[in-house]
Amino acid sequence: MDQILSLAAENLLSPIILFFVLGFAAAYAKSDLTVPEAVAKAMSLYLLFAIGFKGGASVASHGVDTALILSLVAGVVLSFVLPLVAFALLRVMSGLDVTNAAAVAAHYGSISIVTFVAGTSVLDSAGLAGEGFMVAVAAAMEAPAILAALWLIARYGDKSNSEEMDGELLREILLNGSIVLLIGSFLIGAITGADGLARIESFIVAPFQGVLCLFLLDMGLVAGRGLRSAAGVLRPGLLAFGIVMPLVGSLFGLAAGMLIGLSAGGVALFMVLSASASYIAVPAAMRVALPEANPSIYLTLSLGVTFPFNLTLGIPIYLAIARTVTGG
Amino acid sequence: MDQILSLAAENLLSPIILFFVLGFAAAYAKSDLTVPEAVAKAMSLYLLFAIGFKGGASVASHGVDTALILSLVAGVVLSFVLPLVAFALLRVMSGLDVTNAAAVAAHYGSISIVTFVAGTSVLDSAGLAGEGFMVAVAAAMEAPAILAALWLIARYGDKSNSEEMDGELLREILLNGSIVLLIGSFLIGAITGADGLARIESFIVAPFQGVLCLFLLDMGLVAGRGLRSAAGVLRPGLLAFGIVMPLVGSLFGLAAGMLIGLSAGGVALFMVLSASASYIAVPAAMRVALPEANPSIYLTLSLGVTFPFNLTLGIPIYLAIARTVTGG
Amino acid sequence: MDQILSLAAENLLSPIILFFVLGFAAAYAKSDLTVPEAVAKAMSLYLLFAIGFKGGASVASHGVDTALILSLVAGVVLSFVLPLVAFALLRVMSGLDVTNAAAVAAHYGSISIVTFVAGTSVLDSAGLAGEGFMVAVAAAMEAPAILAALWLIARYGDKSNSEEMDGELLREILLNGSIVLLIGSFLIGAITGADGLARIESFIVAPFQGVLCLFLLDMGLVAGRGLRSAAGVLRPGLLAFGIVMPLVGSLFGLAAGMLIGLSAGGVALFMVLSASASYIAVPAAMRVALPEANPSIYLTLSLGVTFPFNLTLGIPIYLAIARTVTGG
Amino acid sequence: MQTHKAKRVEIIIESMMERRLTEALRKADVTGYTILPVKGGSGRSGEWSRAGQVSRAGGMLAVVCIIKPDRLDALLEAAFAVVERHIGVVSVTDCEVLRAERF
Amino acid sequence: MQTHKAKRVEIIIESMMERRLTEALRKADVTGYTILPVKGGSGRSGEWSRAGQVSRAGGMLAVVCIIKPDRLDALLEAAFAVVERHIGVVSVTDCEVLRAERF
Amino acid sequence: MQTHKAKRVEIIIESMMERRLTEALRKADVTGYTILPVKGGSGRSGEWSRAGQVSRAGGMLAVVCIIKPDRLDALLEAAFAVVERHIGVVSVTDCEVLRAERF
Ligand SMILES: Nc1ncnc2c1ncn2[C@@H]1O[C@H](COP(=O)(O)O)[C@@H](O)[C@H]1O
Ligand SMILES: Nc1ncnc2c1ncn2[C@@H]1O[C@H](COP(=O)(O)O)[C@@H](O)[C@H]1O
Ligand SMILES: Nc1ncnc2c1ncn2[C@@H]1O[C@H](COP(=O)(O)O)[C@@H](O)[C@H]1O
Ligand code: NA
Ligand code: NA
Ligand code: NA
Repeated sequence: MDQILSLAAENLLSPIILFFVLGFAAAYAKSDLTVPEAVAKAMSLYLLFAIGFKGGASVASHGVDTALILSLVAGVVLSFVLPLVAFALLRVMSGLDVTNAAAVAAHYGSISIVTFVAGTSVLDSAGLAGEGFMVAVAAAMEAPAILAALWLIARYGDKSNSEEMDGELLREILLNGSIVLLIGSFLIGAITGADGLARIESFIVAPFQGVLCLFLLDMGLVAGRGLRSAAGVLRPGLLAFGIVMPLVGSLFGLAAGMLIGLSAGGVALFMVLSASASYIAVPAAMRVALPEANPSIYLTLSLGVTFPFNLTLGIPIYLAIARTVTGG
Repeated sequence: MDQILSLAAENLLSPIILFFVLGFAAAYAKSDLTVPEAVAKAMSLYLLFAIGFKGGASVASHGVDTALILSLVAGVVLSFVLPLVAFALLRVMSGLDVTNAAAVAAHYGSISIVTFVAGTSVLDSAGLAGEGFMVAVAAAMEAPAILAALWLIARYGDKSNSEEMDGELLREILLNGSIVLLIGSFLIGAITGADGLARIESFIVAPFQGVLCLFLLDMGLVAGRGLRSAAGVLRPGLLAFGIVMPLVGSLFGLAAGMLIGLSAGGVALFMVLSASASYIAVPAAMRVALPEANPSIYLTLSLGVTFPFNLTLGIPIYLAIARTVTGG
Repeated sequence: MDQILSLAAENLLSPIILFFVLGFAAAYAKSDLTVPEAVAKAMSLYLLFAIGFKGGASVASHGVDTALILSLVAGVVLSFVLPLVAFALLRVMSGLDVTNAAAVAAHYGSISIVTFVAGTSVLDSAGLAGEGFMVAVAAAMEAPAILAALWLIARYGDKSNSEEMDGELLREILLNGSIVLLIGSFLIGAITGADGLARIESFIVAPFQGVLCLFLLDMGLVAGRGLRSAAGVLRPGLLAFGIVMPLVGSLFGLAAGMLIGLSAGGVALFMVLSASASYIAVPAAMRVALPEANPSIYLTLSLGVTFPFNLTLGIPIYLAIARTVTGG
Repeated sequence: MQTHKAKRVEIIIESMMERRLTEALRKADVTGYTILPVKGGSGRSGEWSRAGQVSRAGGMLAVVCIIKPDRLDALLEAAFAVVERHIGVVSVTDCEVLRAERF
Repeated sequence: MQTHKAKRVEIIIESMMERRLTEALRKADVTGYTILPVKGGSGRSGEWSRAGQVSRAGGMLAVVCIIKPDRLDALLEAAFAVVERHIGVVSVTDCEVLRAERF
Repeated sequence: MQTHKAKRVEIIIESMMERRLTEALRKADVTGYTILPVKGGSGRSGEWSRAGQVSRAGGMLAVVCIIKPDRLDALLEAAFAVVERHIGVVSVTDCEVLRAERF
């Protein structure tokens, strides 16, 4: 407990969290501070590129083993299973209708890459590191949750409420830009290895934390503006879900990581991935596949509640648990 | 005098000045070289972020003292007083009507953060450094000048010509994006101190000069295009004002810095701030508060005349005076 | 031959090539991965700024000599002559009409700065370096080819099919943004020399390879999308031209470099410049000067065929030849 | 297809006035509007372009608003109160819309 | 100058639906369209802005399509099939064009 | 509110022709225009998008110009001279404006 508190306290005073808070506060105070859309996208491209490449380069130096394969499989399974858990929880806790519950569930089965990045950053500070291939697991967990949500609708919902899953939609989901860039950079990192890393290290390592600060400033602005205009949709049950679900999800990640036998860092990252909720790829897919679901609900929950929770308290909690359990 | 000349010569041949000149020349020659709006904003966010954070981190390591408080108070007072001085000078030198004179005056009471950054850069080359908190003084000087201009209108002008100062407008002025980012980064730098700085140093320190070069290239382009299309508004009296006013302003800054007992670098920066004229926050506020004032006049003066003057000759002059007077 | 193969193999597995391939594949697979226009422009500004400055700084430390002057003259001459060669080849190989053949020819007389940058990057890996002034030669070769194309139209074509060459058009061609930024940065690098370089080195040297990777990712995306939608225009004769012409061009560059007596690196770069085809400045000029020419033809050839060829096979070939011939 | 008469109002206004305009529209019970970016332009106060600009001053936006004809006057009055002392252009075109229940 | 009657159709639609819409237009033999970016807006589903956004969800586009009057119905049907279940606005205005052979 | 008849001319034109068009408009005594960015489109010369592009070739702009009806012909002639040999679309719509003295 002490450990959690001191980790959390240290975490709360790190620049990245404080910049998120700054953005959030600025949005709440109606400051006109904004980051242009193109710049936000550039930072997100940079983060995907850097984290993918570093993960691949680390795999290149550690070699491929069964843990990698098992983790990928576990990730895909979790991404299918977590939406079912989330859906059940939502139906109990919030009384959302099937369509909206399925849409929200998809977000929690998928992952948030920035939460993952923030997690690796906290691991770094704690002198730990996860397995390099966890980046690939993150990519593998992006899409299956969307299919799970569509299955939920087909099973429990009004069929007319969802686009039939055509090839076009499936391609869009599996080949969305962030998956392609993350996996592509991972593979290139794995192929070019230490040599490749040496060539671009001063681009992807040194400035990383700084870019992350600015990106979190932007996320704070967007989350703050979203919450301000959509706070109304967050009835208490939903709000509670936004905090309970990541904790529940993290336990699934814990189980997966322990079963596979990952390091303390790897287990913690699996928990972070399972606990995090998508706010880029899944919302976009939902607009096509479930247009009747209300975006204010899923975006506000994911970006306005769960993301800040994970960033501030969740990550230190997951890390402390992972350390205790693995003894690492 | 010799010292001024050699400093000025060295300054004139620094990359940042030369890139400003390149932009200016390209605009004059009607080259289609442009920096996209989003990229210009990104660089401006970066500069505010970096300079704010570094200032805060420096305060964290030097501690807060009365000089900081006094400087903030002096900055606010100067930002109120300088517009009155500018207004009087303008009425004498240029024959501008009350509305336009008040609008121009607001710009000269406020500050230009790039001029400030260029100033710190010249100090660096000269082996000097100002007090870290001067960044906070810069932020404090942004807004009061706008209120001073509105008071001038209320006192001397046609009342119907200014929006009544409603809460909305006041909030917009005090919470404009650049103030929020500058102060926010300053506070985060002050909170996270040397640790925080270590984490993002390679983002905000190493590439700083290079970004500044590209940003000044863009400012040269914008200033050059502005001057080319609005050169007509610059009657001789106005032009003279654009060079006399920064010199006058710098003396006020000199007095403030000396009274507070700042270092040579701090005094020089106070002079630079007082001498500089806003070209981001104040023009935006003027469009809302004094729509009848002609933007070509205040933008051309501030960006096309005073900014280049300060950049090339002003800063070396202020630095030389500050050194002589403080014996630093 | 062995040397070529091993160089080519090593080159093919470098991060920059692999990111180009990633972009190309993503576009072909219809992924929605995109780089915002403003970000692509920002990277292109960065590359021009960095390469221009480094070239200038290198000239500052090596001094100006007759080789520089001769190379500039040779560059201008080649840029006039290569379009005539390309035009003749096109008329023989492809049966394009005069207007389209002239438009394509202009692209091959001019140069592609990214191909040049990729070339310097391969030289670096091989422990070689070209003369710093080759950047200025690149700039000098951008525009003359456009004039050559207009002359071809006037001589062989339907005069009504080309805008008369008015002053406006000439100014646009000579002062287009990339020429101005490249030459401007070169001159500033030359003026500020080692001192200037020291100030911005960590901005233009360390992150360079990383930015280049992202830029080539974007070029892969653009080239892939272009090829997919315009593959139809590439009849076999045209396709063959897109590979034969760079080889032919490179021989002209070889001759020029040998006659002037450049180093192995310099000769290789001259070959790369002569072999490369413009895809930024010339297409833009063609839209004004030869609106009847079909942009799909020249853009697809230049960006979709010749650029990838040079990037993957061309550069290693030119380098191997240059080394063999100069004995360097 | 079945279409319904409506009005398309296009307001070209300074960026700085965006919030004031949208709030006025909301108060006039306008149910929807769309904001388009503007790159540059020219008018009595000269020529301008957004290229390379950082300040929000000197930028404009186009606000497009499709409404039922009987709401036009309320909208114009609300818009006019905001643009009155500012530079900007308001134009109204007749149009037809699908899904009239939305307006 | 000689002008010809035509229709200007403006479809404001979610970014995510762009490809589906343009493919529907192509199938309806629409010969051309132009896509304009949109910065923000407001409607029954609330207010939104692109500032700082990374996700394509929550963005819209304006597709402008000028066609011969006799092609209007085919176009509207194609467009409607795409926007039907989605948020978005379709409006049609009478216009005149130069160079009628282009449409 | 009191409105006045006017014409709204929309010219979709290649970016490279921007300066030539605006200069022609100025020469035809057009008092104002607004330039909107364009993201992509499709026409007889195929489909295009600005995403990831660096070259100004292959980009378009929309120039909107509101004028008094009696000035229409001069404007169209000026615009046509510029777009004639280039790709692009010119359309004219009837509209009503506030503040007629501005046009
Ligand atoms: N007749 C017009 N048609 C279209 N846009 C206009 C017109 N007049 C003015 N504008 C726009 O409104 C801005 C300010 O106009 P002005 O107040 O006349 O300087 C211009 O820069 C244009 O963007
Ligand atoms: N009446 C309208 N006029 C113009 N744009 C509208 C209108 N109604 C809706 N929109 C646009 O369509 C989006 C979605 O509308 P809605 O489905 O009503 O939430 C809004 O955010 C606006 O961008
Ligand atoms: N009918 C149309 N409606 C709207 N925009 C069009 C139309 N036709 C062409 N355009 C625009 O003009 C560009 C060039 O058209 P084109 O010359 O037909 O290739 C297209 O890419 C579109 O952006
Ligand atoms: Na998850
Ligand atoms: Na000042
Ligand atoms: Na060439």
